[in-house]
Amino acid sequence: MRLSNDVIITSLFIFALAGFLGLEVIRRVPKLLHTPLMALTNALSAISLVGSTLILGEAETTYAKIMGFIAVIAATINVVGGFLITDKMLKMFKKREPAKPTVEAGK
Amino acid sequence: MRLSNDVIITSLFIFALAGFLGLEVIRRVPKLLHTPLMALTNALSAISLVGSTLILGEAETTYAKIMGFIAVIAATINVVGGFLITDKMLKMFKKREPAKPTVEAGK
Amino acid sequence: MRDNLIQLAYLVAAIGFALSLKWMSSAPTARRGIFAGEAAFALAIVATLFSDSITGQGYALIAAAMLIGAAIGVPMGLKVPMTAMPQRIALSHAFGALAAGLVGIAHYYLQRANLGKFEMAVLGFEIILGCLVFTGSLMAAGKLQEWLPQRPITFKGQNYVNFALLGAAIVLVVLLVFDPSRTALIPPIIALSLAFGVFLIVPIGGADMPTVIALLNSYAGISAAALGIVLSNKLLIVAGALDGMSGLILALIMCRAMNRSFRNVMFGAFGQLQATSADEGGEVGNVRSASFDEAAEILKASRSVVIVPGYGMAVAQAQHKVRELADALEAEGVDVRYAIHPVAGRMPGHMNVLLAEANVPYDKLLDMDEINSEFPQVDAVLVLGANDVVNPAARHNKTSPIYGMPILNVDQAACVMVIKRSMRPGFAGIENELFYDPKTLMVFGDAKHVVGELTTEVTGQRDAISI
Amino acid sequence: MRDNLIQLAYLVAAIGFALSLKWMSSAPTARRGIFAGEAAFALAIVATLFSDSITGQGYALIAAAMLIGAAIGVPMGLKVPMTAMPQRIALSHAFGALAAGLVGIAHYYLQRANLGKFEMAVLGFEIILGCLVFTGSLMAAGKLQEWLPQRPITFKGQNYVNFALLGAAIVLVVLLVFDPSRTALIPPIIALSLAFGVFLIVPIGGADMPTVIALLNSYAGISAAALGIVLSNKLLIVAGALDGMSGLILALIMCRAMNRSFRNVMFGAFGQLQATSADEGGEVGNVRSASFDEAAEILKASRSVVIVPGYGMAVAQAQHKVRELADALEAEGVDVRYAIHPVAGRMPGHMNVLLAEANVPYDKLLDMDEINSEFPQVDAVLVLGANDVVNPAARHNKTSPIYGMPILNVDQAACVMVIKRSMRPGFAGIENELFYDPKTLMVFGDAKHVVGELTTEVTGQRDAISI
Ligand SMILES: NC(=O)c1ccc[n+]([C@@H]2O[C@H](COP(=O)([O-])OP(=O)(O)OC[C@H]3O[C@@H](n4cnc5c(N)ncnc54)[C@H](OP(=O)(O)O)[C@@H]3O)[C@@H](O)[C@H]2O)c1
Ligand SMILES: NC(=O)c1ccc[n+]([C@@H]2O[C@H](COP(=O)([O-])OP(=O)(O)OC[C@H]3O[C@@H](n4cnc5c(N)ncnc54)[C@H](OP(=O)(O)O)[C@@H]3O)[C@@H](O)[C@H]2O)c1
Repeated sequence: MRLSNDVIITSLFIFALAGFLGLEVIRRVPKLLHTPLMALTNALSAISLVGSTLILGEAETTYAKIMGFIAVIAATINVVGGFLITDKMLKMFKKREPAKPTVEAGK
Repeated sequence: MRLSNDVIITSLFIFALAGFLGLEVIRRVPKLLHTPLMALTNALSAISLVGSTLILGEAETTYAKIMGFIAVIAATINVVGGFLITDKMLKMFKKREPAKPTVEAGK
Repeated sequence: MRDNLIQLAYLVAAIGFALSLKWMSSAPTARRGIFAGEAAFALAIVATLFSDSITGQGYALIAAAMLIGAAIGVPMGLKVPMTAMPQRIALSHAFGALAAGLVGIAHYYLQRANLGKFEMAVLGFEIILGCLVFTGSLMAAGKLQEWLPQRPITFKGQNYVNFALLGAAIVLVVLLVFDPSRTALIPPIIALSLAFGVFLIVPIGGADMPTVIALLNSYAGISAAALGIVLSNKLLIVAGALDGMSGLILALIMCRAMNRSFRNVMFGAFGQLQATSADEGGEVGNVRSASFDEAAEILKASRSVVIVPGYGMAVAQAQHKVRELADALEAEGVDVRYAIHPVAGRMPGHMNVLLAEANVPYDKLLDMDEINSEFPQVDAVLVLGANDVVNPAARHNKTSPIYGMPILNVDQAACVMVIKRSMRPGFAGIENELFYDPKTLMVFGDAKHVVGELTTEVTGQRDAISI
Repeated sequence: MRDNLIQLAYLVAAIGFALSLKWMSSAPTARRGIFAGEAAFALAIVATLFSDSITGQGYALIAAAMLIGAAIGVPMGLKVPMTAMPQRIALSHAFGALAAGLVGIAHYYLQRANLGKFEMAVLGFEIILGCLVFTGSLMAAGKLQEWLPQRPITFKGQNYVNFALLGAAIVLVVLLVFDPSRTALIPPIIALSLAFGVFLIVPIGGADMPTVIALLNSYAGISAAALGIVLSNKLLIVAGALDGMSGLILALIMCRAMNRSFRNVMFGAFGQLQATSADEGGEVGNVRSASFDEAAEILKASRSVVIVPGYGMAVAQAQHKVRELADALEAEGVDVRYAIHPVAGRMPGHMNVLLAEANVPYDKLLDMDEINSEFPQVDAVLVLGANDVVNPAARHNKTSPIYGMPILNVDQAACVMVIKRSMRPGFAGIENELFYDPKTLMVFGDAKHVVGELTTEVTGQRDAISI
């Protein structure tokens, strides 16, 4: 499916707008959250899972099937792992609250 | 030229992204500059000049010509006026600097 | 090929627009922002002119129309006084909306043979918006210019009439969607939308116009975006979306700063003098007024003075005189600052623009939040044609229409001097107990005149001494 | 019809991604951000599964593959200790890149008959990026996990080799652009890119890996966007662009905080022990070291203590013990705060995550800019496995490799205690004159152990008194 010029231009438009938007929102993430941010974007970068799924789903040739299969596995690992890590990290961020019993034990 | 569904989706994508981007950048305009901002966006809203120009340029029927003609005039007024006003306003914003002679006169 | 280049030019222009708005986020970069916007706009137009569908005669017509437009627009842009800003913006808006509406209509007539349902729906929406913004903006400009009565014009069942108008227009559009060939429906749609625009604005008080203008701006943006969808022109979509957002946000900010809802602004018919106003806010007492030299003495005697400008300064165009007074006082070693309330005046940032025009450096203009905590340390506050924004009723009088609106706590300063022409109320049309506060001195007269007098008093006396 | 719904779902998902990043801008909303991201991702996948081009067998394969992926991914996500975060992210990256690369390759084989020039160019670019990010991330993970030597592995003319590899790959892609049917060119392109990924990372010191990971993240994003362009899938484009930006910005922030350029990070082979280091920074003298109870005494005696955690705390996994020490001290009425240097540890925000894991409320973690002015009022600073980030050489020693990097001015506090295992240098491989400062006390030992001892000293003694 040869891409029409218009489709290409469209893609560029969307890329430019999304990039600009990304710049604006990410610049404002505080240092405190940079590691979670890395983890999150890492998970999002697995979006190629959409592509992999289609490749695998539509695959006729064995080649395509194998490649698609591996791709889906890999992408899934990335997204699942990525989100779990981010979630785990953020669960830990708390505002000041009464010291924990575990802590009292230290005394 | 009936729009293909894909073109419509594309338009929605671009609209959504641009809107989000607008939200992010405009939220950060300080009160100090709200009036110039109004003037600027007013000028930008004259972008329909692009549309008017095409209508007028491609017009065959007299109807179209008349409408296009008026449209181009109106849009041009809007954009020229809008930018001039904004420019004029912003020229006035200055950081602290040595008091002006005109001011000394006041003493 | 050439078409691709045009599209790329549009892409660059779109980014340029976004950048120009981004650069408006700080005074030092704002100029750059304007240039970006202008450059992007120019690029877009030039690119459009290259599209090969334009006929030879077309070019001639375009050139002619643009020249006429410029001939009208340039003087409009250059001659306008800073105080007439709001109505000028409204007017220029009307023209933009007119253009958008006409393009939509023309597009319908040219394409009606092959319009898709969705396309027709968007087109109809666009035409309605264009028309109502056109008349709406004209009304707004008229009210601000006081060609029309400032106060809201209301009659019973008004809102029903409005919704009836809008509803009818929408119904007709729906009919068009099902059969775009029903050309006869277009004129009534236009008529209804134009009428709606008028009736929508008439019942809104003149002082609410800025909010209205911001809203109309946002509508204009959305209609431009709709046009972009119909013409599948991505630049129009982007610019429209940016505009729509900007207008919306500004309107929201204004409403919040006035502690009022959209509904209240649009349908509240705000700004009629309340009959009750006189006997509001219990502690109405007798008023102490001061002569010019008394006032000047107090100002000179104080270490720190805060000037609170309001709509009155705009009306009197007193900003230059104010700057002179401030300079004179600083020459006396008095520390002078300005406290700017977010909705002082009649536009967001109204006071900032006026004072900037008078060469007041913008780092001396303090936001409400910055200054409010400091008033107790201030010796003298000069309230210059401001009223609602310093009305303590907003803090404690639950019955007051401005109750809950954050205000400048000038009553915490050692001494307050209020310059206005009379005891008449301001935009909100309510009494201001501040004027009856024992520590308040009223200095009656036109702001420009009074401030001028004060300046001569201050300087004059200094010369006397320095002899 | 169905396809439109899928496209709309993609639109919603795209906005969801943007929102999730937006909500990362403050700790309270961050969780919501994650949920938005997860929901958007789920929506995107479900929508994709509805596309009617997927065959019955396809569904079976997809299900199988996803299950396997989840079976591997879940434990990876749950089991990872906080200290292994960087390498874990790198690893997970490698998988993502692998997927992206494979999709690109598969797309080529399926579509090679009818690929446009532009399409082919983008596709080639995408394949190169995917492959190099794959091996690059693996190398990074290896170095961080210390399966590979941390220190940069360098040989003469290395950069030439690298550029040769990349150049060759690009040339082959260009050939493909002119004739996409040259299938034979794909394997070499892949091989070259994979090799390039390896050689690109090998010469980079282990401690620069976080910067590298951020960069690779940005590449991964760009390749996803490229894939989106080729498949003309708008969601991929948006997500890719967002990622690309994020990675780029993080990498820039890190470089700036280390006061180094991209070039220096990528090709500087930073982090080899400098031979000269020993005789650097003149005032090398003899070192005062303190016993645990001395140190504990000082801490208890002080009104305000600032803890400066560094990479050592991560290595020793001492964060929980630190929290206990802090609590014990606070029980003694000591005011304890944490000073977080932007590049303390080996990841941006590394220390914040570790301390958050130990339930330290994040409003006790102060940025460098917040705390630096306050050190003169601090009685005791506890430098915990930090080194470069408190090295005064950065302020005055022009010859030092970290000269110009903003540091925590702990040497302005009344007393500095440094907990580390030896006199060995940190990541930058340079001497730290702070350790020779007369007001500095070294407390040698593994951070976890030492802090534990200090806690018992502090608490133990209190019990003694309270008897
Ligand atoms: N800024 C915005 O965006 C915006 C938008 C919509 C509504 N508003 C509303 O506008 C109001 C602004 O408050 P404000 O305190 O600035 O103005 P105000 O409350 O309207 O009061 C203005 C005062 O200035 C006096 N004045 C008028 N002409 C004068 C002259 N030539 N010389 C001296 N005094 C003169 C008037 O008293 P005399 O007649 O006795 O002289 C009047 O009391 C607020 O209620 C706000 O909600 C603002
Ligand atoms: N955060 C980032 O994003 C990032 C990215 C790239 C590079 N970097 C670089 O990493 C460095 C971070 O500085 P830093 O001060 O945090 O770390 P550092 O300068 O690398 O120093 C860490 C110190 O901790 C000590 N240590 C190691 N293991 C220990 C243990 N188990 N117990 C006690 N002490 C231990 C080491 O001394 P002993 O061996 O004597 O114990 C070492 O001197 C900076 O140079 C920065 O440029 C940071």
